[in-house]
Amino acid sequence: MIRVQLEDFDLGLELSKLSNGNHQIGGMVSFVGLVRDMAAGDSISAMTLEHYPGMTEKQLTEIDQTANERWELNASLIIHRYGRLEPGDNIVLVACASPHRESAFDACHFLIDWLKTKAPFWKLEETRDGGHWVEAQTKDDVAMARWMK
Amino acid sequence: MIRVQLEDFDLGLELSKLSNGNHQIGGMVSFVGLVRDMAAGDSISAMTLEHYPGMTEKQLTEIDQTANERWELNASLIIHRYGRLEPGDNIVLVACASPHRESAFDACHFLIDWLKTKAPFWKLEETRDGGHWVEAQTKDDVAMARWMK
Amino acid sequence: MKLLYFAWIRVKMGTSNESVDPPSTVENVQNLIDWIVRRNSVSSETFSDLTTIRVAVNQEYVGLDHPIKPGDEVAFFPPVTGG
Amino acid sequence: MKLLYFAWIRVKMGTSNESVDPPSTVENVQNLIDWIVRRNSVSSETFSDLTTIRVAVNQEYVGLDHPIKPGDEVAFFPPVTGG
Repeated sequence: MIRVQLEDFDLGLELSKLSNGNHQIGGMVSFVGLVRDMAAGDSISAMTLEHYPGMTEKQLTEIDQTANERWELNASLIIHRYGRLEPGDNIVLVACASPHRESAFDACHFLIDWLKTKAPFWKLEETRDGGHWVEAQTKDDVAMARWMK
Repeated sequence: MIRVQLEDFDLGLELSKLSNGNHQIGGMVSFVGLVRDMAAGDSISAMTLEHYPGMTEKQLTEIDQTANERWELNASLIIHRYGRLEPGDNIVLVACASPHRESAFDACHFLIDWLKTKAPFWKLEETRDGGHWVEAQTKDDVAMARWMK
Repeated sequence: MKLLYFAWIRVKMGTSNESVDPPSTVENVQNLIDWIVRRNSVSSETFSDLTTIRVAVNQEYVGLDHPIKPGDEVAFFPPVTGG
Repeated sequence: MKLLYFAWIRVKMGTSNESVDPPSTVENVQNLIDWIVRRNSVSSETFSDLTTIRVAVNQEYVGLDHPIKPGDEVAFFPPVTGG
């Protein structure tokens, strides 16, 4: 399941809904991305996440489907926020439940790596000297490339 | 931090205490292991986790320290339960917070892989034909070997 | 045809979207960009380095040789930085 | 010296722990096992296949050649299956 939303999410509640008393689940892996105070040396007061409504949902749904085709999952979840976020705020939650821990780890890792290079979000950081658009990082492409086969 | 306990844990609460408003955290990865209904074909009604009080805490502390030496972590947590558990119950929680997602993923994965081969716990499964001790799996040794260097 | 701009492309273009009606000789994304940049200096500056720009047609990533037709939604944006 | 047994080893031995006072010729883990199994058939059956048994001295994993001394806590258990 995927969700794109302005408001924060309740991690405990979301993970509890994901496992949902399913006794086939052996392991559940989650990743939460948070706004860091320091990115590339500047002190960040806040950031604004812009996205492409419509395409975002489409891309996240495709990524989620791909993960469910590649791994044996009982359930999966992607929640991505947009709008203005401050240091310490949640940005994204990715979680996968599987009968086996390796599948849960790999699928969760895959989802965040792919999301980072495919989901149409852009970060505008507010710094002391104004705002600047975060540049895409080569290491994210490298991270995604691992999952190509 | 490590904890060995009879009672259940509140995943949302534990993860919230782990991130604890630390603005240096960029990513937090968690793994939860749950009792599956089906292991190796038999229908499990429950299992009992026996452990070695004292050595368990010592081993978990060592594993946790090793992870903190190998990766840049803001915080890490291992909670392992013992006693009688039923399908769907939580067994173990491992969580790592780091400035970078790769470190959080690797450290969390490392912790559960090492714990599986080093922490002195033994599972006694109750099945229709009585109880049997779960046998250690070669694949767990293989999973741990990945982290040797 | 609807054009969408995001992030610094939106800022440089001074708008998040516009409706255009390019001539029928504009058959693919490359043709469309060539047609856009000929309109004014803001457009030509924005699209001066295509390596920094990604394109989606009808919300799917495409290459410069992807065909376009009236009614398409064509979006231009920098490499994504979410997550 | 305190001996601890866990899981099926505890069940087979019929106890979770015992205090023993082996002779001074028992200098390492292998000597201790040899001394234990000579005591009775239950012990010799339990320790018949050492590949299925792990040993910890004072709560640290050790090999069969690890030295032991009075006051040590020596634990025998199968490969672990937690997590």
